[in-house]
Amino acid sequence: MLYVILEAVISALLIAGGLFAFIGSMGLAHLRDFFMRLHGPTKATTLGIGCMLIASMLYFSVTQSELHLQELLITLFLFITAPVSAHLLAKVGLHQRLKFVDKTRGKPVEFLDEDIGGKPLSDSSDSNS
Amino acid sequence: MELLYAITTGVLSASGLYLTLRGRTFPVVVGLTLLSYAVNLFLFSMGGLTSNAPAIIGDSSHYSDPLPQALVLTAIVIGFAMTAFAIILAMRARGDMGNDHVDGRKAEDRGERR
Amino acid sequence: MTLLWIPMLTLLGVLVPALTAQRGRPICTLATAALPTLALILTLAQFPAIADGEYPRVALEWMPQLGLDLAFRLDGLSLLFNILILGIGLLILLYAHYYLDKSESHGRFYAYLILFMASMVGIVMADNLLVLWIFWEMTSLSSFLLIGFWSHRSEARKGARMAMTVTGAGGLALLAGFLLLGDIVGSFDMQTVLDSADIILADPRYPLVLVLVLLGAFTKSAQFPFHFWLPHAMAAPTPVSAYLHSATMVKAGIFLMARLHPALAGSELWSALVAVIGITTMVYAAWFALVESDLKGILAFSTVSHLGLITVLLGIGSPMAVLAALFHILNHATFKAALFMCSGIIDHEAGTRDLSRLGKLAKAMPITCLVMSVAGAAMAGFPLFNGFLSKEMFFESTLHTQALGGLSLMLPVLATIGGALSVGYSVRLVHAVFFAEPRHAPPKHPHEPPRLMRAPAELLAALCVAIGLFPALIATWLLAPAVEAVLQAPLEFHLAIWHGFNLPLAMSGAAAAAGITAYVLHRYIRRFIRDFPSRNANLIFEGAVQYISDKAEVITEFFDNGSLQRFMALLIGTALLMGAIGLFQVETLTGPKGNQPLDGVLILGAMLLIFTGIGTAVTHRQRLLSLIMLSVVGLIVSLTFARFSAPDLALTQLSVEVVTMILLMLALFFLPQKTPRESSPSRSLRDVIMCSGLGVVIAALNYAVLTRDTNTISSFFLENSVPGGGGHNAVNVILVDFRGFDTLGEITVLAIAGLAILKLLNRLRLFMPHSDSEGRIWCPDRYPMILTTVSQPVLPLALLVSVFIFLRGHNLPGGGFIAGLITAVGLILIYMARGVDWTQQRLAFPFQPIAILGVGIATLTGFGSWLFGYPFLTSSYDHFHIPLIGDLELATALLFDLGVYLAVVGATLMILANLGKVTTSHRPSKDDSTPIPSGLHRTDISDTANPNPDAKETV
Amino acid sequence: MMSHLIILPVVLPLAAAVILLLARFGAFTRRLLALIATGALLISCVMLVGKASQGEVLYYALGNWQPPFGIVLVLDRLSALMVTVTAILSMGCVIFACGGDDEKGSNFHGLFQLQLMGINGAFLTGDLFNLFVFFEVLLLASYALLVHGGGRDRIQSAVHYVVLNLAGSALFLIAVGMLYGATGTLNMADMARAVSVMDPERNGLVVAGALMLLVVFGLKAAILPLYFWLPRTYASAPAPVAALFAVMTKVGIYAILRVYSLVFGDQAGTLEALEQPWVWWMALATLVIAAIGVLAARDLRLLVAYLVLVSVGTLLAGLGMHSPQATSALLFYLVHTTLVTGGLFLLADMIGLQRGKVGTRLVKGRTPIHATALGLLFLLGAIAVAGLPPLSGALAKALLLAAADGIQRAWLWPPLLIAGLCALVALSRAGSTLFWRSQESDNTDDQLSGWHWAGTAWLLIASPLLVVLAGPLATYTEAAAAQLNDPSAIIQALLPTEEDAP
Amino acid sequence: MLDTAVVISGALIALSLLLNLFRLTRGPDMPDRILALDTMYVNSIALILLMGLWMNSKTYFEAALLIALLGFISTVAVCKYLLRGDIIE
Amino acid sequence: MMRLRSWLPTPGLSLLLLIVWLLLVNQVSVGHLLLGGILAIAIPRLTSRFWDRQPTVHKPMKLVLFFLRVVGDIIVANLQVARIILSPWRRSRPHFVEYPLMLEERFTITILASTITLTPGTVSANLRMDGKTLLIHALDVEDDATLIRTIRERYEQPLKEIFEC
Ligand code: NA
Ligand code: NA
Repeated sequence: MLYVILEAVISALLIAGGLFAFIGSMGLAHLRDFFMRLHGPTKATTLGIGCMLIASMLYFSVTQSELHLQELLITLFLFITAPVSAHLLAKVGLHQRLKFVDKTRGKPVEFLDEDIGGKPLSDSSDSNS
Repeated sequence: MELLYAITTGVLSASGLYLTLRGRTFPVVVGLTLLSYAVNLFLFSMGGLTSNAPAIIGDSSHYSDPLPQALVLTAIVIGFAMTAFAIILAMRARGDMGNDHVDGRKAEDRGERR
Repeated sequence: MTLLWIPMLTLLGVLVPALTAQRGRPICTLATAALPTLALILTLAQFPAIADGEYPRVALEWMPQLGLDLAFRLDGLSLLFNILILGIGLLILLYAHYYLDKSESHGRFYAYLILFMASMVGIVMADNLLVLWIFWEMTSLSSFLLIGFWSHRSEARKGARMAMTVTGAGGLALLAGFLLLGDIVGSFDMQTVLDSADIILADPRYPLVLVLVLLGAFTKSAQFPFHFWLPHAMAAPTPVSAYLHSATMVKAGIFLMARLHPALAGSELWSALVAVIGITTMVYAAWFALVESDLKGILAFSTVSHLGLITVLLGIGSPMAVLAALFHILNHATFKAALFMCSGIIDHEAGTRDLSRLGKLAKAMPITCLVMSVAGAAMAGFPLFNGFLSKEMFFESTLHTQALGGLSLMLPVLATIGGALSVGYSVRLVHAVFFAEPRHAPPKHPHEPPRLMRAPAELLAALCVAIGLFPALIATWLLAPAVEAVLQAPLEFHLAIWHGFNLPLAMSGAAAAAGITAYVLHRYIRRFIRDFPSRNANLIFEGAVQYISDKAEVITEFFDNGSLQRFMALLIGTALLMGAIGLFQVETLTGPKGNQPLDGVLILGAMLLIFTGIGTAVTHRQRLLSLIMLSVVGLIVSLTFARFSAPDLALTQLSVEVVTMILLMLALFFLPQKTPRESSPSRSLRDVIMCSGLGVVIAALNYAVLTRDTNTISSFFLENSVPGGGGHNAVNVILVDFRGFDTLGEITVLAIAGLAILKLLNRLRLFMPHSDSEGRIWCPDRYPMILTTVSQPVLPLALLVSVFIFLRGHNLPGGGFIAGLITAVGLILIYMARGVDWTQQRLAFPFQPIAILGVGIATLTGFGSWLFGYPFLTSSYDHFHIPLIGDLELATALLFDLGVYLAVVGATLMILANLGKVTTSHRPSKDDSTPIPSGLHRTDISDTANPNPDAKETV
Repeated sequence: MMSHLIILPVVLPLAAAVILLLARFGAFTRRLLALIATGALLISCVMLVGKASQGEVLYYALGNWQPPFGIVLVLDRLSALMVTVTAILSMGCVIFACGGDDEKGSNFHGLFQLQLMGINGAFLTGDLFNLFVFFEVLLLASYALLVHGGGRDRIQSAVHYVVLNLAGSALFLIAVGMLYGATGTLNMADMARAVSVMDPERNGLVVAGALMLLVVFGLKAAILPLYFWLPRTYASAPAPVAALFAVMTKVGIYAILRVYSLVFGDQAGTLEALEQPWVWWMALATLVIAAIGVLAARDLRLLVAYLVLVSVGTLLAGLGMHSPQATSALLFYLVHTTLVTGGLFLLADMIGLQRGKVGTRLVKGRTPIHATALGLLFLLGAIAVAGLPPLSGALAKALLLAAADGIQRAWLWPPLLIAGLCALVALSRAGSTLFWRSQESDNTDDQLSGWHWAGTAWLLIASPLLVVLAGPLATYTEAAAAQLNDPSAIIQALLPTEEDAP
Repeated sequence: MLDTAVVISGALIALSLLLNLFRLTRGPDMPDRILALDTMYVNSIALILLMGLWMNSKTYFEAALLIALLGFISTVAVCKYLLRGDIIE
Repeated sequence: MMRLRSWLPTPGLSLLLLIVWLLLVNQVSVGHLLLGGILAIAIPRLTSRFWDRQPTVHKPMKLVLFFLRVVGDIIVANLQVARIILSPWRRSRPHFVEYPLMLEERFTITILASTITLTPGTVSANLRMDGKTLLIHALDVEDDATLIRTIRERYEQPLKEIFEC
């Protein structure tokens, strides 16, 4: 019985994961400008992967009857790295002044003048002292 | 499955080879890299296509052929070294010749020579 | 054994002038003469034996596989020639002592001369066809050096090359002929060949052999139509001409015909070929001698003509003809050498050899005049001189031969014409120089040369008279063994000064009359021939050589047009052809194993690969896009590896993929961002067809193998992985143990790549665009802060994962290579996030030693097994039980894998970090990067002063 | 140590390279180490020849894994001869490089030793994939050495050389894959055994693999139509490297000889000598084109490069004749041509150094300072390479010509003899231009050191020495050819079967 | 039930990859393509996990781990290239 | 204590590495604790020179809470975004928002930026070079003030307390 419930949970998680991944990719495919498309994969996909990781963790913990938490690592790594990709991509989008939909509000200086922001933030070497 | 696999190696090889026939160094290097992917797939498959039987000795009864895998590993590493050298040679050639044509000459020069 | 000393002493003589040249010319000349004199004495010492019909031989085994023995003989023929070669050679040496200018390098000249002498001695004494050929070609070489001795003169250089080319070509034909001959006879031994006439004449290859051998002989002896080089060889110093073109080199061809006479001459083909060529040469050259105006030119053509005469005699081939030929060889050598020496004296004293500027020299040079008149009379064949005797025998022979069948009657007629011309030019030679009025004044006021310079010519002239008067006494002893050697049987003969009034004498008379008439009329003749365009053989030859080499250049450029695209197309085309040939022999493509079922993910993967693979090619002109396509291919390939049970491969491919991408991105910055359209549509179509062809072949072969089961050696690895290699991951055990030697080579390749790239980066001049392909100025944010910060925890995590992957590799997917790449990528991320300078300050180690250390550790692991008496790279492992911790397995393979790890880290960083470094310090900073119109910023980095650029890497 | 003798030609250079590259020595120490290492290599190679000439096929099982499972190095007369020739050649190159070429860029000696390791490994290995690995080692080392010192020409020719060889490497992998897929093994002797008992249904697969492999080897050997990388590459390489490259084409030729004589020897049934027609006809065509190239060359180095190509055509023609006599002859010729063309590359560089701006171009230039000595060496080299007596080329060529049989003569003799004539014409023209047609000058800038002279002389002296030793060498090559002609001996030695056991 | 779920999930991931490929090909701008590539990497992790579940094997886990740890570095490199040209400066 | 500091200059990182190691090997044994411990000490020492300054966690409990909140937000955010993606007829209101940063340290700013990216319909698009303004692209917001306030309260304040006090 427990196994049936667990199997149902794992199955549900898997399908949910697949769905989230799919939705993310759909966003990437059909949202209307680059900055909007950026949202899809960075979030939906992370959750999709998360669901699958949990499913995998459960599955192996059950079938091999010992706790499998390795999948947490993947989540950890993704949490660390995914925002960096997104951030840099957005920076590139701004740098290339990609078109965005007209209804977007806010007029960031990035689109007006290349040279922005003044002095770079000081390095550790002097902020440490 | 085998047919599809073979077609894929064929297509990748053909694409890579096509690129190696271009006149500029960068596509040529990309082509060589693509070709090496194809060749690795080819070499890998010489031990047959086996699902879910990695050559990790355990309690399983059948394993994939580990030898082609080891060969491909070696081939990947060597391919990487070669790609690295080739691409930097391409940079160097551009630095020395002033253009990135594989024959080290500009388009107008070649027009004259023909 | 004494026999061996004759050629060897002469050959050793080459060193004497080289060693004594510094001690002044007299000493050098004397010293140089010593060894040839000794050789001559040794030769003469053999005479009694030869006279008894014996001939001494010596043979040392040299190269039995080729049938080549160092074999010499001294029979009558060799004896005759040896005396000529060494005797006249010594006279020439004496003559040259005076002839050469003080400033000229006599040592070099003598060395060449002796080398030539030795080669000639070798030819005439060779008792093995191949030995003969070896010395034969050596005469071509040494004559090249001698003719070109006055190398500052264009004529000399050209003449030397021409002689070399013609005689060299003949020598190659001769080699072919000899090899065939040896094949027919089964040996290169001279006597065996001479005794095998029956076999040779019966062999279907005989005509070919004959033609090839005669080609050799005719080119050397300047027979028509190969005569043209000889006059141009006159650019040599006169001693050379006197030696090479009277007594020796040109006689080598004659010698060859005489030597092989027993083996080859017994056919109509021989007579026809040899006699016709000989008579043609004789008349043709005599005509040119008559109209030539250069003193040495006349002598050169006359030489050709007389050689033709001898050739005719050998062609006729009757015993008397052979005797006549040998006699004329002797006579021609004496009078022609004398004539050359005299002409040299005249040239030396009067400063010119042009007949129109010479004349009336009899008063100034009475003795020379006398000598030259005697020798000239001998050449003309006037009675009482030696030339007369052999000429009479020649006429006699032409009268009695049937060598040319129905056309044999032509021979005496042509012989008489030749004789007449000979008289004509001889008379002209003497008369024009010493008695006629010169048309222009000579450049110098002539007088007699030094006494000893004249002496050789005087001696030879005296011989001409002596032989002419007492032939039986002086020549018979020499000729008898020679004739016996040629005919391979003794011949009874009597040389006499007078044979009574007979037809030959009448022919001589007619020739003399006609000859003198011809000389009288020769001005008109000359005027007549001036109307014909002159054909300078030198110009024609040089022109031909030039034409051929120009054509060669055109052909070479046609094939090798310097286009890599063509070379690649040829390579691919060849591979396609070869693969297809194999494919056509595969009867059924689908093997017995057949296909496994497909699933959706497989189809998807294949679709992705095919799409992005083709996409990489199609988008190649937008380079970044092409690169992104490529990296999808890489990703799917690694998924494919995972799908088909190769986790190690998947991991490796993934990590290599990242590094490759970084590398290509780095490079792309310095290369143009886009490829211009270059290939014509037809070229692209050709490429597509060819590449698809090879793609189809590869796919078909792949499919054919995949659908067949093969019994492989793999089961051994699977069975022995744990018991033999101590690891559960068979792939890793293969890599570090079963085939560790491959891996050692592979990390060596990586290390070399690093070193090679260092070389390429040295003094690299870079093109750095100040804006991207769309013209946007680069973003000022060099090190985006978020990237910088995130890179900090990623590095320790990457290192931890490296250790994990490294340690588990032996039993589970992983290993040193992947671990090394992960470490390297972690560090590269720091480089990207923080820049070279910042990172370099904190990386306290240079990369080259790390890479090399890796290779070193792997090698040392290999050596380690020697200590235990096992072959290189023999692994060993053991289990240790440690309290609390449990079982621990230690394998030497792990040490080897550590080497792999270090090599990978070192090499990868060496490549990427150095590449990154090269660019950075020279990048125009934002402040000074005012847009440059060309759109490129070119920086010249020079650090040649430091031969080891990696040294700067250490901080 | 004696039991490990077979692997010394591989690990000695490797160890030397590691030491050279690891520590920061001064130029003197580096040279000393390089000379010692090369000397030790030479000694061990000579010992190997001694061992091999006893006639037994020996092998060294790496990691103590017996064939066909592990990688083996195989010592027979042929491999011993090849490594020895390489060692002799490399000695000359190293000596010459000490004259200053080694300091024109980084890590010369280390890379040079690695190059030697690659070449020797390729000569010794008995495993097809290991051959690939050593090919890559020697290729990458050759790339590095080729660009040593830099310069436009070098870089340009390197691009062609590298790209073609990378494509060749890919093809190599496909071919090895095919052969593994069809026969299930990588050890060449085992492959030979497998081919002999194989289901004929698989012949096509083996043929495809073997012929593609032939393309790869043909590319390395520089056979028509794959030779185009060679002239410019060799002409532009630094002299000691170009000289060492003289043995690189021979690696390709060796590989053809080794693989096809063993795997497709008489036990291979219908597949026997499947490479023969291709090699034979293409070799003759190579010979012709190369001879034309010799005539066309307007630069001494290019001329020598085309002469290398002539030697390739000659050697491969010997291979294509497919008889023990021809094989023996080609091995004799190989020894001669490798050393002499190597020496000529060195000599060309010396001449170029002395002629100022015109370098090795065949135009009027200033007289070299040491015209006599250089001229003498040139004469020596030219006579040898053109195949004129009394030097080794003549004997080698005569041996090859004599080995031709029947109709082969009609095809081989004319091109081979005419190629010799072309060489003669071109070399006499080159020599007369370089040494005779020059203007006097007060050139006192002597850039030649004793190292240069010693290195060049070391190689060129080989030619007269080979004449003296022609008998013993020919005996050796004859025995080597006989050994090659009997692949079952190698198969027996590596894979003894039960019934052979006493 | 689990098998069905794996198949459905796999199909969804496959569709996702196709959508990613569409964006990668279509662009229109380079950042879009890179974003698509990055997403493909993440979706590959899902695919690998599914494969592990399907085959009941943890052998492939490290591949997923490696993509999570290193996959973004390619993206970083390309972005850095588009921003600055020189990715290591 | 001093000795512990010198042995373990960055206990947080070391702990993280130890946990990661145990997760990697997927077993808790004495051997692996020992090996993991060694690595957890050695690796930070090796890589310390590549750190600007390692953050000190002042309030560990708050960090855990913060973490849980973020995870929760991620789930919510995903649902929101999914809704937007799946309902193209619903008009989204994209907005570029300039967020004035209160935080000062690079590390905390990075955490904030990452959190913003991972959570409700926002992506941190550009951290300006002066480090004082973060440009955020929001997929669907009413007005920027609300967004700024939400971020400030939910994330920036807690972060400030955890790391920068
Ligand atoms: Na490997
Ligand atoms: Na491994």
